[in-house]
Amino acid sequence: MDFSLTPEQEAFQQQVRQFIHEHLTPELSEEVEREQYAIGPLGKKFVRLMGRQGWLGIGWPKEYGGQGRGAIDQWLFLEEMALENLPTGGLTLNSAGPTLMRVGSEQQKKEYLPKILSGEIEFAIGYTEPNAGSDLASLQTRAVREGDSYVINGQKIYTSAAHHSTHIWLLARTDPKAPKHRGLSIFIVPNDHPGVTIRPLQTMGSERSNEVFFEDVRIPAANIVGEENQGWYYVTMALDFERLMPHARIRRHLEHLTGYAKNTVVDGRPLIQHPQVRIALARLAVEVEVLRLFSMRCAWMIERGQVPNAEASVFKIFMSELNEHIAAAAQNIMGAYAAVRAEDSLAPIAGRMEKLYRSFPLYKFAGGTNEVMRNIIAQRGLGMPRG
Amino acid sequence: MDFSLTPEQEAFQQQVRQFIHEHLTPELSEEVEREQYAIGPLGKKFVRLMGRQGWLGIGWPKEYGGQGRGAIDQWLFLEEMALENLPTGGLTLNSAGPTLMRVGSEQQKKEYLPKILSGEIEFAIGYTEPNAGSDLASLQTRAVREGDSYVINGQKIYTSAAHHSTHIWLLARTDPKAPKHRGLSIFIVPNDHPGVTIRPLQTMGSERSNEVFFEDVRIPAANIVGEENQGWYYVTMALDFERLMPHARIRRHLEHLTGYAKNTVVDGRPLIQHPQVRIALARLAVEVEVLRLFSMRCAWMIERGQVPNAEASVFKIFMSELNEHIAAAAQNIMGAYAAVRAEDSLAPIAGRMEKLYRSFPLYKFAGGTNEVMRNIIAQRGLGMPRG
Amino acid sequence: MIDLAWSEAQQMLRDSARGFLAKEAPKSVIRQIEQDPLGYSPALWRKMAELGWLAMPFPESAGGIGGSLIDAGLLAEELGRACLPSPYIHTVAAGLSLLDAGRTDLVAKIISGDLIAVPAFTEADPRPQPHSMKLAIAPDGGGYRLSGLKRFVEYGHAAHLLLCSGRVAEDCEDAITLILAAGDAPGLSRRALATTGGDPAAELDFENVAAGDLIGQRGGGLPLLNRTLNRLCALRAAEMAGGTRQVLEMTVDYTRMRVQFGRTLASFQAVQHICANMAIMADGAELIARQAIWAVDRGAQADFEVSAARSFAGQAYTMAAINAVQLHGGIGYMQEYDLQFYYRRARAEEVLMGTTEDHLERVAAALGL
Amino acid sequence: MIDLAWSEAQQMLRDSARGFLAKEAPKSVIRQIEQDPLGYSPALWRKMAELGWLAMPFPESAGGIGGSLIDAGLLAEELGRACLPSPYIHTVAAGLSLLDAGRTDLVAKIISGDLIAVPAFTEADPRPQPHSMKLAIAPDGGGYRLSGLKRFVEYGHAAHLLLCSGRVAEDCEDAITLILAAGDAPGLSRRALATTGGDPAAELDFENVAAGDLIGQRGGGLPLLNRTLNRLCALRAAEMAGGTRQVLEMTVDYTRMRVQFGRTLASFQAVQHICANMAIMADGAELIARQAIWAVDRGAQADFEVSAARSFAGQAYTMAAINAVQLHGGIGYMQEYDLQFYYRRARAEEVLMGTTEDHLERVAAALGL
Repeated sequence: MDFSLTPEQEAFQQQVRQFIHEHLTPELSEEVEREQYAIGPLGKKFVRLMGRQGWLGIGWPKEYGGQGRGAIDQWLFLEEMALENLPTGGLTLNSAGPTLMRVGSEQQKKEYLPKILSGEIEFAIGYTEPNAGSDLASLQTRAVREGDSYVINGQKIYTSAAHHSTHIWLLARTDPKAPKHRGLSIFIVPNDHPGVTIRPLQTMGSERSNEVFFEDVRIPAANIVGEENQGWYYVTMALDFERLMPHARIRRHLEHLTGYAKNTVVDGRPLIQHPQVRIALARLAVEVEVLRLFSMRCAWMIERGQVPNAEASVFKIFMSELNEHIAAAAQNIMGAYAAVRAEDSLAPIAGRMEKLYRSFPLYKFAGGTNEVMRNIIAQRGLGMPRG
Repeated sequence: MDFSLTPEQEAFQQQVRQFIHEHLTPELSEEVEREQYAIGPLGKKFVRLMGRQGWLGIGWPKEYGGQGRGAIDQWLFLEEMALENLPTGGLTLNSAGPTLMRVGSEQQKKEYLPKILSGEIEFAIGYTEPNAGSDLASLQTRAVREGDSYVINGQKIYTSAAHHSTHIWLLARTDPKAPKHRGLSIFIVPNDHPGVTIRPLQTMGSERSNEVFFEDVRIPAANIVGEENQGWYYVTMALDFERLMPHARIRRHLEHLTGYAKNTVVDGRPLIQHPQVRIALARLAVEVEVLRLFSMRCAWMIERGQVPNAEASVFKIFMSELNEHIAAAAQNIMGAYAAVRAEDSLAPIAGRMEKLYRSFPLYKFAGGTNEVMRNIIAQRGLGMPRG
Repeated sequence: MIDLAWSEAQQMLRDSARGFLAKEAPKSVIRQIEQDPLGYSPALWRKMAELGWLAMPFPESAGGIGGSLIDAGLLAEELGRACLPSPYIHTVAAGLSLLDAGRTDLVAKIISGDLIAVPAFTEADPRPQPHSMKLAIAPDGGGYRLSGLKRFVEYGHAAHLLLCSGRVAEDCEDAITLILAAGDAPGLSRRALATTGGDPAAELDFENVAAGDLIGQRGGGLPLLNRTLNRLCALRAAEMAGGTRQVLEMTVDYTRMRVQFGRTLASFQAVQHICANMAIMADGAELIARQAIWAVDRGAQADFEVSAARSFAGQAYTMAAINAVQLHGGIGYMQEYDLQFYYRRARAEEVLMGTTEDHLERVAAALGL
Repeated sequence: MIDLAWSEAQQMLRDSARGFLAKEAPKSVIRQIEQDPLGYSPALWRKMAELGWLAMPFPESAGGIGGSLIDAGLLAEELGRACLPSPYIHTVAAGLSLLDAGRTDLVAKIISGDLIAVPAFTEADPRPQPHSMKLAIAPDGGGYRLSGLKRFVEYGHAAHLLLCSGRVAEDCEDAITLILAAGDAPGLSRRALATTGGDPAAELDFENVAAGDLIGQRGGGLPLLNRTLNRLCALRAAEMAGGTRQVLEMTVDYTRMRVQFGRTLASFQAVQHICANMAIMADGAELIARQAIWAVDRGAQADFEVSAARSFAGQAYTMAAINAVQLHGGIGYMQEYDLQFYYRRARAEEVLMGTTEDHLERVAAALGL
């Protein structure tokens, strides 16, 4: 039972901090705070910089230009980046890239992997459809083989990265007669391909998301990833690459709220001295610590060759509900000021808590609803019967 | 929209208070607190007294010796009694009695109704079995017709009143071949009948409950209530008589806890002046008020001829969870003293909060589990689909 | 006599109000209102006046319809269901207090729809408690001048008339004075804050502003301050109860229609249980809000009923909105879908005019704790 | 290097401990112990000593096995799973502090199973914070005499040796002194309180009791007090984590077996979701408790880790126990069924040696809030 880093890991952590310290400008900081999940011009520049300096590939095998670092190192990296809300390449690096390594053609590996590593290529994940959310396998976007091409028709929704990515990593139905999990395939579609239309969706959390429409989009057959009709299997496999999840963004939220309580005087003394405020913040600090351990547990399991499954769901539920707890505590601590938006000069701590209230619901349903996650914990973690 | 009592109702409420004031001795008070749902010797005396003075039958039709009062009057009565935790005849009065009025034979009405009203006869409800809880209709106790008798074999469990009642109001299977809801019948079985064995069960809440075993219990065929195989229908019908539920017991719990906070000095001032204690108690007071309104709503619906269904489930869930909230708040407010049992001289407020912690679970699963209650609210109240 | 149902006349009022709002205040209109710096729709306000909504709670002797606060509460529930930003509850609360002070002249203008009057009580410490109200009221000849800051005043930037609470320096420490100020008075700077709810709360900066009339006695404003607060917060509770109910109904409807894994969402037990929990809160909010309005209408000392209602309805609305978004998933989170209006409004309403905890503290005080 | 698994040796220890407790401490034995005024089983205590459990955390130089607090934590988890009342964690915590103070003589007796030593810190205000500790320590010749009250001292009525915290009147205000007292010292009245948990907490009344040796410097007891508290509370967190896990497993097993409406309870989505919530809390409690023990074992300043663990494990255990009873229904509520031991113990452990809120306050202090 050991909770400490090795000296090498500590040194690496220092390296990451040093890198961030050198390159995190106030302007970039401001941009990432404003853009959230989108990546603005400075963010793009920063990603390219990371690419040049090799940071994007720290977890990739050396044969593909990565550093071949273990999961703990990757986790430490993600934690430091998350603390500053910095982009890390996301699913392009952790999902599309590794999938290409495993099942992509030689041509695809040559074409995409180096550019992913350098930050030039970014994929938007095109899975969800208006009628295929939790029940993803019921998606209806069709890809029909015609000679050396596939012709794609359909619609994707909540394609968050579509407007700043270069390609769509598309899941489409290639065999409508097969059982619904069996007839799906993955394709790479350039965003600027004829017939692809990206339409903005605004969320109440002020994130930009997108709908993507495919109208007779004809792509070379070589753009299929792996084998035809194996898409569901690849998606599932890719999920296993995504189980490294940092907790530090929430830690930072709590630091901001705690700072507010230290610096705001009510009834003649700082809020932090009011017992109910102290208890509320302490409770959140404990939950953040538990979340850190859940996050560490996933990294540790991957490091030793296991796939966190129920454990990843535990993290995800706890993380999303902790966001909600922080937003709720902020309301009690900040009162009416909790409702002032960042664009108003009166907004304390840059409106972060106001924003958090509007955005925390996202975490509870996106990336697998908490209800589905609870099913996973019960069925895979506790061995209870499948629905 | 009116939340006030009529002058007649207020006068009646005063009458009830007067009656309680005259007859509630400290000894009785102490006994009901100790015995909880069981009825001790003083409680029995008190029930007989109520019977003599006509209080047991305030809601019964005049033709059966009752006062024929409306649901609001009955509710006011139950509230006042609940505040002092006094027995009111329970299911004998509200379930068995009215069922007999509707479907009992003339002989049964003559034999039982007057004695129910006088407090001489009390039924224990014998429905639940070890393998038939929420799914009551799957019960296995058999009643076989043999000539002029029925012969009963089987076992009941959690028969709370069995040790202080005079009869069992028994639900048993008379037709094992019929669909499970169709082959059930209700019987009246005297507790002292040969073949009936009552065995005590102790609960962790310190209530006494019972198992009742039936071994070749031969009762006259005339002891069947209503028609054979109509038992499920009668049980369901009787549920409609039980939807008058007072809230005042919880109000009294909160009064005790609030009193503790007023009278206990910590860090130089009464607990009630500590902000987190004030907020916690105020929150509970609000919930108690909401519970009162839920209780009032059921009474009002019955008064106007409606059957509260989802509304009764709303009350039941809220009531049971409010007990839990009070027990949880007590832990924070009282600290280690919350764990001292009544029998210890150190126990504050007579160990009520300690006891509440041990007994609140009962309310969450008994009388229909909260899960079943939520199904009812969703399906009957909100029109969502049945399982 | 206990009667928890709307009267027949009230049911008609409710149906007509719901019809009116469905037709005149669809979400497209609300979207426009949220974009408009004014923060409400004068055209709709005029129509509401024509429908008699503003006359509703005022006695016939003051030109009203002779309804009660209960009728206004019914309308507040419908406004909450429609999620329409409007200074209705504020103007009703301020108007009834002006009536208490004998200002039938002003009430007449409110009834005709020509005067929007709102309470301007909260300041930099936005708890609606007297000791946080520090607006300086300085005697100046026969009148008074106002200096200081009001903050989080709902519709304060658009109102014609502000019912302000403040203090005269010479008066004893806990003396509150109520006084009017014109919305366009020289020296008064007003700006709408950008808030979660999109319903406008304003910051009002008084720089030696010539005040209007005193309302009630100088230094003796506390009882009327409290009555105004009770009216406003009871109506707010009703508005929140309406929003809670609406959000629940939208969610049940959505889950009955949305199919995943070959079944409607509504058929999943987990979904049913979440909806059941929402229903419990919605029922509780409705009952306790209606009781609060009834108690205020009766003229009783109703601090407990009102703050109990406001705190519970606040929790109910937020809880329901959060769960509604969860059960809707992605679509419920989109700006173009209607649910987000309720989600944002729930938060804003839960913190304006006192947070839920502030009202719990008021409950504690009312109970003598 | 991060390693969240037990070592192979620890797995063997765990398996053997679980086997031992299953055989020697079934619920029938625990039922007897709860009836016995002594509150623990001396026979089992002796066997635990023979198994080396008491030697476990002590270095070989002191006659121990040279394991760590982590091994003791593992055993605490198993004791929590078995729900066995025993002064194990108290004696380990007190023993390690006696070792810190160089008292290898006493440690040797602890290891052999001949000496039960427990911390006696809490008093009438039962928060385990220095300013609530007022036991008067009066110099008397070469020694000291003790007067005052200790309350909620777990196993205080049965222990041979009490590690007491108190104050010498002449010392400065915040000086804490640790001092020993024999359990059978003349003038010391002891009685076990009747508590929810059935695990004995005692009231100790000191009337001019001749004390044993000082532990550490007079007036300089604070650091060791804190270290003892951290050891005890970290082990308590582990015990609670074990109880939480056990309650979860019992519930999953029960729901997989119990059939209602023709299906196992475990197949209902509502049941699965409740169990999933219990699992989240159980996992969190386990991780944070183990981290706390690891941190204490390392000798780091671990107030945050320990009180975070204790507060979270407390919430987890209570939450799990409540939900376990709910999913069991009637049977889980019966005195004769095993679940009630855990349900009662969860509450008692959540309030002894500081409530969850007391530990949150300690978290706040540790974070410099």
